[in-house]
Amino acid sequence: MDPLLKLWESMGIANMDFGQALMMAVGCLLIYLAIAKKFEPLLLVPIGFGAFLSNIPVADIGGPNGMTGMIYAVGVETGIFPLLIFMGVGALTDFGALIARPSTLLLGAAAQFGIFATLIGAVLLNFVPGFDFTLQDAAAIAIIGGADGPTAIFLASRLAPDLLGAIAVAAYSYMALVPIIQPPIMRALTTQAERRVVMQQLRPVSQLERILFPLVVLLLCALLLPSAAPLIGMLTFGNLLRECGVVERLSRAAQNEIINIVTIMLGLAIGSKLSADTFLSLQTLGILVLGALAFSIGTAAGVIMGKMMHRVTGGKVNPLIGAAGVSAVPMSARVVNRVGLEADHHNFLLMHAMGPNVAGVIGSAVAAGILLALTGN
Amino acid sequence: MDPLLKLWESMGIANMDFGQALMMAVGCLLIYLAIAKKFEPLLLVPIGFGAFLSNIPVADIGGPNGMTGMIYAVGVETGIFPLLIFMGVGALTDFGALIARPSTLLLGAAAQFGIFATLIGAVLLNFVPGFDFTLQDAAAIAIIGGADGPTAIFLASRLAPDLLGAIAVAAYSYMALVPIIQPPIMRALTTQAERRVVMQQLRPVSQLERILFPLVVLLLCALLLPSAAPLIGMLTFGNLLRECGVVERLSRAAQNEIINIVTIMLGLAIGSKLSADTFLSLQTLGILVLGALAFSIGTAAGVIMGKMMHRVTGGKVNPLIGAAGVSAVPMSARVVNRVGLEADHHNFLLMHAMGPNVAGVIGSAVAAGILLALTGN
Amino acid sequence: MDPLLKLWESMGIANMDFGQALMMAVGCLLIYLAIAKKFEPLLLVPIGFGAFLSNIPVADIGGPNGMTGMIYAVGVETGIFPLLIFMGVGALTDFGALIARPSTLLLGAAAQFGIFATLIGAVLLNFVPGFDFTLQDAAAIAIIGGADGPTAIFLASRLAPDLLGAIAVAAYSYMALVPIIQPPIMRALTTQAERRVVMQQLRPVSQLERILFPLVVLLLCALLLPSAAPLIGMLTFGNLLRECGVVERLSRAAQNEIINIVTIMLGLAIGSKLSADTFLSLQTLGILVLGALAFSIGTAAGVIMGKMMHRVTGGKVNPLIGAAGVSAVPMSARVVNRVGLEADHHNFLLMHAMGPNVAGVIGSAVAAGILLALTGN
Amino acid sequence: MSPTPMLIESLVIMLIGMTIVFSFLLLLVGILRVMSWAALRISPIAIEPEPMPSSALVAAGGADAAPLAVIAAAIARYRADHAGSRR
Amino acid sequence: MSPTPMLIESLVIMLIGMTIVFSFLLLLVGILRVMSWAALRISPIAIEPEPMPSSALVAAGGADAAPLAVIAAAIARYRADHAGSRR
Amino acid sequence: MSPTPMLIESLVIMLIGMTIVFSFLLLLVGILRVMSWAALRISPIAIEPEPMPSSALVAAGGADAAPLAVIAAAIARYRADHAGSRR
Ligand code: NA
Ligand code: NA
Ligand code: NA
Repeated sequence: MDPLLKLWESMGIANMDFGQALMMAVGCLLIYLAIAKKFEPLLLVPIGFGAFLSNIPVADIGGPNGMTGMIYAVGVETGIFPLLIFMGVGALTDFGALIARPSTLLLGAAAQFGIFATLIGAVLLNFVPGFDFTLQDAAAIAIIGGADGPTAIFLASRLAPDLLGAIAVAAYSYMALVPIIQPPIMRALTTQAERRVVMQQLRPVSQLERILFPLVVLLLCALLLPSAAPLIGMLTFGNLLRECGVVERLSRAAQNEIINIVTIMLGLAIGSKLSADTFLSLQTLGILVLGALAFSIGTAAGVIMGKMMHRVTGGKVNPLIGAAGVSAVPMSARVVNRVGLEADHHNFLLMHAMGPNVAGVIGSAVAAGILLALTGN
Repeated sequence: MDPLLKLWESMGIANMDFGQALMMAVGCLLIYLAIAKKFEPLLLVPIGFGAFLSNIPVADIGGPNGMTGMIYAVGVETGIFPLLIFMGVGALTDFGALIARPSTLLLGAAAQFGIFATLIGAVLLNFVPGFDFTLQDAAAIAIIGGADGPTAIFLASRLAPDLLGAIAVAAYSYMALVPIIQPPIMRALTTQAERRVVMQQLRPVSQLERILFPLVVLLLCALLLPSAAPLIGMLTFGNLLRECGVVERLSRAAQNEIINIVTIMLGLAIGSKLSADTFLSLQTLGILVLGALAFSIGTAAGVIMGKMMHRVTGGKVNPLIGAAGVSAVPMSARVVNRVGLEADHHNFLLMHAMGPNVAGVIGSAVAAGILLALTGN
Repeated sequence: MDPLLKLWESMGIANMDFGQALMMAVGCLLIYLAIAKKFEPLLLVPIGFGAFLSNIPVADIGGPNGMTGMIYAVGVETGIFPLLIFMGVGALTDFGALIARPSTLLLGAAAQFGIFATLIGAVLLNFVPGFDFTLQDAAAIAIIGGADGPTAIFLASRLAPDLLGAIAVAAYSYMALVPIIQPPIMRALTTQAERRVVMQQLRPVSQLERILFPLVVLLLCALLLPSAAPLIGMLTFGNLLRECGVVERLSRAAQNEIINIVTIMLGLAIGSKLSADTFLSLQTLGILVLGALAFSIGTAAGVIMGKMMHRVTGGKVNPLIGAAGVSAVPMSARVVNRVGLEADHHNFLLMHAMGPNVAGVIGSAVAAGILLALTGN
Repeated sequence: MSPTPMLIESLVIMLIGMTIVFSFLLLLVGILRVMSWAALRISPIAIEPEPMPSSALVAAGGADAAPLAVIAAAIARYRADHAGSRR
Repeated sequence: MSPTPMLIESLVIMLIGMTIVFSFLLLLVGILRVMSWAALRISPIAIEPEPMPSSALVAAGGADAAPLAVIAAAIARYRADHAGSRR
Repeated sequence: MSPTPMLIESLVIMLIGMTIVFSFLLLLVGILRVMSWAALRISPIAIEPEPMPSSALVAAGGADAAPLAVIAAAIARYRADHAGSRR
């Protein structure tokens, strides 16, 4: 009978291929990790669900006329969504610790070594048969080392849209894994004495400094590295809304309504890039390996820079706070605090780690700008 | 004088045709019903106002360059708005009663008979001179029987955009009229003894069940009926945000910001489809008659299935709760409760009617998927 | 070396022209005025920041593929953003004082003389070498006299998009300067005795009147001046949401989420029109001069009409409240109150000035409609 | 367009414009009076009978942050203060 | 399409449609039973063990403003009232 | 591109990249110092003079829901606790 056949042909089980089934399982896995293991649930629940939805056969929800596909085109292809999230990050972030001790910016700089080392790593993988990353691909993969979701999504959507799904998943997964990845590296590179260093209290920061800070950062970025201007611009815009004290309404909108709405949409949209043919490949495996490498190298570089600052300052800096330079705000600052407490039960490093932590956000936005300027077309 | 003439020619009274005036009156009537009679005001105030605005002569606000016309193109033609509302519905709905007693799904299934009977009705109307519904039109009209606003709008925007205005108005109006339409049917089909049946308390539901529920529903939908996947997908996504317990921010955004903003926009956009040439026609009269039919048949089918479950379970099920299967959440559950209290002043059926009520939402989304698969192109 | 050169060529300092540097400074100035001088910070912080961002060399954030440029295309070119803000204004405005004393509408009418006088002024400027405003330009500039941000942006985006940046900046700046511009004019035109007039208490207003008000205003607009219908329509829609009492959720969304989100986006988008070649010109100087003129003439016309009503009513009307007719809600009503208190320390005019103040909003939307009908194409 | 005819056109626009603005708002005054008269016949006792005197409201001032919200807030506060006996 | 074949087609759709709706939801009944059985084995003590009796909830009624929110609110209130001893 | 020249290019990018990152942030260190010095000259008494010691904040922990909000909340709470005497 005609309609019965029509119906059967429209059924999922009649059309599902193995890849789709596997990707639906991947979506469920991400949801499981998000809920049960608290892996960055704000992003991974929508991404996982988006992956599930977008891989439902026949429905083509991730396609150009499907819902997640259209959201992708409007919000991710244009770069608007990650930028709006970055505005929210700026509005939620207190840069006080960084203003009080600007030298921690160097820790945020050092940790970006993870990014560039991964770039080399991705290019080296091309010597392995089966891998064929372009330089753009490699740069997009490298940014995972920035440990900063919106930056990674922004750069990947510009340089390697096909890899966006895998890169976003890797970035958020490793950010969730920071408490597991970082401590052994931190312990291996520091002595017990170094980990016990008690740091000086941070000085108070005036409101004027807080207001000038975003403008100064943006000005420097505009002069030196305009390719990072969208990212740094929205970050500092959000922060200015927060600190200027006269637009409370807008600051709240950036911190809540906008970031929440956009997070839902962004997650679903990223899910639409988690299709079997791009995700279930050797490439993804490579990306996951490189991502772990990136976080590890970034952590190590940060800690080593911390040790150098420890020496140069005559022992005033606890090298552990260098690990917070990878950003992964505020997870890595909490990890620093925890590892610090292991060494001395009265040594709270959280506020001190906040400086390098937010410095890492700026650092990886700068690195993203460099990669965009040097590999983009 | 030239500018005076230009001005006169730009005036509303110089350009208004009778149809526009009548449609502005229709808009006012909808606003009146919404405010004075509490007819689903959240939708009918914006729809009524949108109809008024879109029928203002010269301004062409509902046209392709007008505000409501553009909102329609972006949000309704793409299907995004009803889907986002459905996400909000999912985030606002507690499926606990359904999980505790899955058998009430059958009541939600039976009530969908209203949809398919109305499909026949719409086709039969074609034998009356003056009516000329296509099969797509008939399917879009039939979905009114689903008693579910976003589903009706989604399906109508896909199958019969020209009828969208009338269908949306009929759907929300009859949902508001549920307290008037349903009770006589419920009383006619049940005995006093049946209406007095006290049901067993519902068992508690664990959080794990609540989390698995949306995933299970979506998986089944993906396997069997992918054409319903956008609707079921967003409903279950919203519900997962609500129940998973780790994304409170996103759940609140879905329940408040997103659904409120989208409701305003959706209402205005639907208003743009309430133009004289499509709304002031015999078709609309037919749609209104068929809509009443759909609700009545759906209610009757639900109650009859309730009676069957009453017998099969040996009197454990109060047949009245079958009427809640049409959805019209939560209006029809309240009607069930009220009619139940008439028969026995101590018999509160609200929680028991919640199961079939939310089952009806799933049921009509499934029915919409079937209609889409069988009549869509 | 190739990449170094590529990097240098991508640097801001290597590409910045003088105009961009100046416009970045203008952006900073606007931010300074907004924060330090409380110049309408809700708009001027985003506008200033948007100007800074959009003038960063190389990044081209204000261009067709840049973020602020895309937001402009979606939200301002279509007129949607100013209309949504106007909806929020409607939802935030209590028209009770106007309903209680409708005659104050005449004060709101008189103050629109500022608009039309400025139109003449702008055309006269064409006799000065270096100015070459079209009639559309002149109309867009004239609307600054309406002292109403969204109306000015809406009209300018329709008639003279190139001047939009300068017009928006002038409109908001002068609205912020109302406490400086208005008092001398008010004192010069009134006697001490007039300023001391104590006005009669306003009668209470019923909810029914509040609900009918927006519909009556829109109906009149639809019949007479459809070109003002988008503006008046959204204003009255917002007000109906506020007053109808059955859509609390939507009213809150219009007053908070929507207006806040759109304000951020609108500000950034306007910033994209603050480019050196259009803003750093003699025209802008002309616009600033004309804007001051517009506010002054509007104030004077309002006060003079106040004096006439003072006489006609036998001294019941305090002429000062005429100054509130320019709108600039609620700044000018506060200024009236302050100048009134100078004359008599017990004479609070705030509530009485509210009537002309909100009348001015309607008045300038009407004037905008007229300009659109007579000069638009 | 050359300045002089444009000047004439703008003068005409001013004349027509102010006429329309005044006509429109005068008409609105009349319609609002009729509306209020009718509304008070339909529902004679005002649902929200707060008198709005020239009163303490002013202290609310402070020319800042959310201009429009200020009115709303001030009036809401005022109503709240004075409504206790009625609601 | 002429009415008569369309009528036949719509009858077929009704038949298939109701069959699928029932099959789908019947299947779901089964799967939900299995799911609940499995879920209660994995985490035997319910995390939110509120019983949902036929109770006082109804007073909440009042057919208005935010239909869907009402359920949510009612249940939330109910949980809040009854949860004191447990959470 | 074949792997080897790409490797060279990526090494160059690494070199340049780390140089720029360091230069950029080092420059920022200097500028921030100047900015703070100037800011404190203009408004010498800090408006929000909370010292930020290594303190009790940590209990706030619990690696969950809204990562970024946590910092904000923690700091806000901290300020609230310690600001009583000043504001
Ligand atoms: Na980083
Ligand atoms: Na239904
Ligand atoms: Na005005």
